[in-house]
Amino acid sequence: MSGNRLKVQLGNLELQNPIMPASGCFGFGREYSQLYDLSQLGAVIVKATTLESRLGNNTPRLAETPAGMLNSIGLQNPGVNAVIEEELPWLEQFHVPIIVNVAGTMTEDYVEVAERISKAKGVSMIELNISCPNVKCGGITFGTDPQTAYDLTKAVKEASQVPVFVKLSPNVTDIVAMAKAVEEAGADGLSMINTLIGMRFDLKTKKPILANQVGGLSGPAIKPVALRMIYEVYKQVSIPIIGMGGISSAEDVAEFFLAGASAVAIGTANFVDPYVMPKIINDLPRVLNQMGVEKIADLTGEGWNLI
Amino acid sequence: MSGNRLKVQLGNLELQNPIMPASGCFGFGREYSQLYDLSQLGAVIVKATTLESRLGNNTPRLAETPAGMLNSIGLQNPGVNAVIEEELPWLEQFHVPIIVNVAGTMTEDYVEVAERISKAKGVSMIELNISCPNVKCGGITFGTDPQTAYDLTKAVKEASQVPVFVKLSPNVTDIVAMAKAVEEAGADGLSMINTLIGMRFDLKTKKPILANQVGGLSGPAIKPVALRMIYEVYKQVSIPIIGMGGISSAEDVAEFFLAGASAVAIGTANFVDPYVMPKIINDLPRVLNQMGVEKIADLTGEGWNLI
Amino acid sequence: MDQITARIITNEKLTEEIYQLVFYSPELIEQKPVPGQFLHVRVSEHLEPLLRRPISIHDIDHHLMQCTLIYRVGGKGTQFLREKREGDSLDILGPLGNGFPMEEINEGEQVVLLGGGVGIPPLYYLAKELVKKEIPLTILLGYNSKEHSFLIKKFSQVGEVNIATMDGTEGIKGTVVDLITDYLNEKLLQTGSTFYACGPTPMLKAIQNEWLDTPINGYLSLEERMGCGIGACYGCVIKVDTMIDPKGYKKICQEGPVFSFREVLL
Amino acid sequence: MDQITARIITNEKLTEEIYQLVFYSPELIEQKPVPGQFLHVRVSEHLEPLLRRPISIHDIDHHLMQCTLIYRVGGKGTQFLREKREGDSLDILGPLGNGFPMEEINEGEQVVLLGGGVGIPPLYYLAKELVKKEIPLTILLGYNSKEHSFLIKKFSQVGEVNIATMDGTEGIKGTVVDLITDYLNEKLLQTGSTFYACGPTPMLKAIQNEWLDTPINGYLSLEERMGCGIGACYGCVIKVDTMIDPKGYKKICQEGPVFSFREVLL
Ligand SMILES: Cc1cc2nc3c(=O)[nH]c(=O)nc-3n(C[C@H](O)[C@H](O)[C@H](O)COP(=O)(O)OP(=O)(O)OC[C@H]3O[C@@H](n4cnc5c(N)ncnc54)[C@H](O)[C@@H]3O)c2cc1C
Ligand SMILES: Cc1cc2nc3c(=O)[nH]c(=O)nc-3n(C[C@H](O)[C@H](O)[C@H](O)COP(=O)(O)OP(=O)(O)OC[C@H]3O[C@@H](n4cnc5c(N)ncnc54)[C@H](O)[C@@H]3O)c2cc1C
Ligand SMILES: Cc1cc2nc3c(=O)[nH]c(=O)nc-3n(C[C@H](O)[C@H](O)[C@H](O)COP(=O)(O)O)c2cc1C
Ligand SMILES: Cc1cc2nc3c(=O)[nH]c(=O)nc-3n(C[C@H](O)[C@H](O)[C@H](O)COP(=O)(O)O)c2cc1C
Ligand code: FES
Ligand code: FES
Repeated sequence: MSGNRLKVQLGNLELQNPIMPASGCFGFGREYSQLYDLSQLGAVIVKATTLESRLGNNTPRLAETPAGMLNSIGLQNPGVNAVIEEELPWLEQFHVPIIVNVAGTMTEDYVEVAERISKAKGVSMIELNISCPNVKCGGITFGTDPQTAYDLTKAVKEASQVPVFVKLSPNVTDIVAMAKAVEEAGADGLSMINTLIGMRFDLKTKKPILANQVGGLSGPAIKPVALRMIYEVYKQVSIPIIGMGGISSAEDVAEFFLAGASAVAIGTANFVDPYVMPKIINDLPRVLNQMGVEKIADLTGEGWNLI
Repeated sequence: MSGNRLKVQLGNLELQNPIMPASGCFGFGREYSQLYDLSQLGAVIVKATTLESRLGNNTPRLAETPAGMLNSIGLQNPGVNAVIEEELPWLEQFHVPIIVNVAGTMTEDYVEVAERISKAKGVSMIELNISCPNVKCGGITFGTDPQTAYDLTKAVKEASQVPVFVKLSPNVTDIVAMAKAVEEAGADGLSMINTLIGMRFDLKTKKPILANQVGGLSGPAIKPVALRMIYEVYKQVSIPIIGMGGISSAEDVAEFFLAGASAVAIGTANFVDPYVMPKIINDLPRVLNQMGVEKIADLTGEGWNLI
Repeated sequence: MDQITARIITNEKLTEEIYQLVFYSPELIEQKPVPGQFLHVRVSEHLEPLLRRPISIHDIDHHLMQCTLIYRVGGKGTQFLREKREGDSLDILGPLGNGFPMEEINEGEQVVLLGGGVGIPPLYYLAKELVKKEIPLTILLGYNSKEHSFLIKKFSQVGEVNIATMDGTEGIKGTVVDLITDYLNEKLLQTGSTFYACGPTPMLKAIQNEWLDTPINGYLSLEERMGCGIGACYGCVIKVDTMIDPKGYKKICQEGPVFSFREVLL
Repeated sequence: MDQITARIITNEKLTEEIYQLVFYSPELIEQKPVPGQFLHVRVSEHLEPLLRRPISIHDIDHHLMQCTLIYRVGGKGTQFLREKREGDSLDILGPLGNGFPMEEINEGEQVVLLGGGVGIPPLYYLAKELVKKEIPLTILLGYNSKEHSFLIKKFSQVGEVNIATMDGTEGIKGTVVDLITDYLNEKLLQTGSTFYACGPTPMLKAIQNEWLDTPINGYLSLEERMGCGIGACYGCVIKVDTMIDPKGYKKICQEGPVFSFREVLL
């Protein structure tokens, strides 16, 4: 009944609804599939995938903050081959678009992962992770310098057989410059935002709570920053944006659309309420009705309509 | 009894305790003085002061966010002369150090305000606001480019007869570069952090809630970002840091000290609990006891003691 | 003005959206709150929702040392307020702001009250005080619909009430402004007559337009999003005629929420 | 595993810090939770505190369809949990993880339980199940002091209890590890004997060191800060011997919280 109202486009990719899990918060889907049918989702973004398997950082890897949390997982994953052989074939059964988050240390391994993954059956899109705050080398500089981001995006675009969305880091002075750089390099879209860098201390030990000292801040706390960055970027680029950062309700989704998102990803909120995504999908028509809007796609960027 | 335990130094300035209001959240002290005796405070940082009086931005100027708030006051203030003639003489009666937050549009007006204010009776320190996100020109670029920040700080230092602390913006890629630049320019200390830039939308009007569209995010939500920036900067500079960003309890104060603060400022929490500052001052000895620490000053930067 | 912990007596539904909360607080009553003043209410002890909510004083029972608030449940904060139960404590900051000026009203003079939606509750305490002075009241109230209406009976006991609803299900169809008749204008033009209005900004603006070019005297109670509630944060300013205040603005929480209707630029 | 809304029966203080919460939930009991499994408990409906809290199952009453949790009030989340009252609903995700392996224990074999602090509660449900199998239990419990002790009586009904306290106010002065005697070691060396330990990591590490070079067989229940609680976020990993698992790590929430004591690198 409401199917049509929730349809959105990410370039050529059509999603039955705009709701998908944010990378790293949903593994490869196996766990949440024990709770509900993943075919309800608009798409699935899987965990960051690197060339070799990675062990990630030491524990503690998580800390709680006011209306948010810190993580320093450090891109732990089984490596691209295991993902292609074991995870993707399993995930395909749900017939929803699969978006693979690709990470690396140097251009070469990013390119190699992108090439292999984009050929894998069932992969609809690559989300190029140039912004993970939890790995020491590589990742982070790609995410904060427009030229480096441009070069990497270009290289990955050339290697990929599927559209490439670039996931931007919010830890920059000029998010618009980053967005424009990767658009110019051929990015098919943007994912915004990754986590802010933060930390907490343990008063008992007098040390940082996270073994890695700093971690990525996610959850409702960062929502206003995400909205602002999407809003600023939306006006300056012509590629679609997957919005994320603290979304935990259908109202939040509407705010992200107003800011300029064409679809959204939900991360931390899954930990709070494991059914949050199907709940939001069911609740969206109510919010659209309240706003007097027929199709959610019509809301994208409407917040710029200032008169 | 506990007086001695809470004493801290900001360069040559001794404070009876490390608690002071954050600029812009306490006016010039008149309002909160109706509730309690301001002489209990470690110091008072007053509202941003500019050369001419300013009307600030249109309303709405405030919005609520998860564990935080947005403001777009826009440096509304009566101008430096009115501050010197009407506000400071009144505030002097409490015999606590007065720190004046100085803002401007061009180097010239910053310098002029600094010169005049630093000669005013009772002013102990200038907090150089290079980071207000709510004014269109001037302020913000000073806060995001190390060279510009260096030049401004140097000019203001030359004009000022009192120590100059530079208030840094968190909306930068490299906070350490900013901190080092202003230290090199002669800054006597740092205030960290000002607000993150954020926004919210009103689903009814489909427009940004704030008339200014974007505003500064403050409150508990930003605490992990503030702690991380102070922690990173502490190791790289040798000037003291006034920490701020979401502090609302004595435990929060201890965390900021562990990160590297030598004193702290409290903003948004005053709106939630108008007595929050005297309450924290009274509560600090309990937290020090629990941590097995005699003097709060001994905690500064202890979070770096990782072994 | 002080921060006070009060004890809730009742917190009950008046309409689908409107709730009435009564609390006991000798500390508040001691401070002699006047009509038009408001309280800055902390709705949760936790960090979410963070900010206090400004709510006007609807009524004071000096004898029982009780204060009544009437509020509309809309967003997150008022949803929290709705959850409070008898016996719970309520953290209030107040009384805040300046009330409706009443000193200049003398016996026999005319007073007109105009209220729209949740602008209606604070007029009741005002009405009661004016009735004590034996001032005859004309009371114009506007609601969305009959179903959304509240307090009509209570106001009928203190003056002559006229109702407007947007859908015409009670009284005339239209807004409070549509209740302004020639007869009423004449009343108001009598020396010493005064109006007091509280409601959404468009309503207040319409009233301002209606009477700005007349010699009529009156006051508006304004709303704005608030941070501190006491004048420290400059969050809630309203532009004012620089002929009246050279600063060009006033703080609604501290210098308002009630202003002369000629003074503010809406 | 599912998200369940349970109804709280009681939530009461056992010691200054320790609370016991009993809730009714046929949905949970239906899923046949086993000793060593835990629940991921939402302590507030709001955004603060945000994350769920992992709490072990202390006991299950299959007949009354009730489950008991015992928790220490420390930080913000457990403070919220303490505020819950009879009749309130409790949002739980569970049962999660794998329980203590018990299949291989046969009648007449020896079992030793070692618990420290809030590691003690989950051992009780385990003890009850073992008693059903008529396994004799030696139970070593460690507390900070007599004042901080809890559950001693309950455990005494299911086995032979030995106590250690840090200050010597009850039992011997020292930790659980100090209760390990030669006699106990001998018992454990008998074929089929097994120990189960739950408590702070330093305690588990000491136990690991104590027995790693012996043929003794046993299990540790680990703690780590958790996000999802179901294996999706990789927040709660523990390094494992690559001889046992070539991945080099396991997820405590999903593959634990109970591990063979030889497998994990603490
Ligand atoms: C002086 C004054 C007196 C008031 N008296 C009453 C009264 O007696 N009864 C009543 O029902 N309402 C009154 N209001 C309006 C009331 O404050 C808002 O309806 C309420 O704050 C909305 O909170 P919420 O949690 O429902 O909405 P949310 O959307 O959760 O609020 C988010 C933020 O916006 C602010 N906000 C949202 N709407 C308004 C508004 N219309 N005015 C001011 N701030 C707003 C909130 O205070 C909060 O900071 C008064 C407002 C003012 C300024
Ligand atoms: C599998 C498992 C079973 C547990 N069973 C019990 C039990 O039966 N009884 C009991 O009292 N405690 C148990 N714990 C520990 C309990 O989860 C923590 O004490 C609790 O989460 C602390 O929350 P807080 O709100 O008091 O502290 P806060 O400091 O507010 O917690 C902040 C964050 O850190 C996490 N955290 C803090 N301390 C711990 C810890 N020791 N272990 C895991 N996460 C932590 C919290 O979950 C939260 O995410 C168990 C932990 C695990 C992993
Ligand atoms: C535990 C955790 C792991 C994450 N891992 C990744 C990752 O591997 N790759 C990535 O691009 N983003 C990762 N993120 C960031 C999220 O995808 C998302 O951008 C961010 O958390 C903001 O959304 P949220 O507030 O809804 O969680 C991770 C976030 C969390 C909380
Ligand atoms: C309403 C408001 C007004 C502010 N005005 C100023 C200002 O004039 N100058 C300035 O340097 N910072 C200003 N700030 C920033 C605060 O001083 C402080 O850096 C920031 O709010 C973080 O602290 P908090 O989270 O404790 O509020 C303002 C903050 C708020 C909320
Ligand atoms: S709310 Fe702070 S000045 Fe009015
Ligand atoms: S808590 Fe998420 S994997 Fe264990």
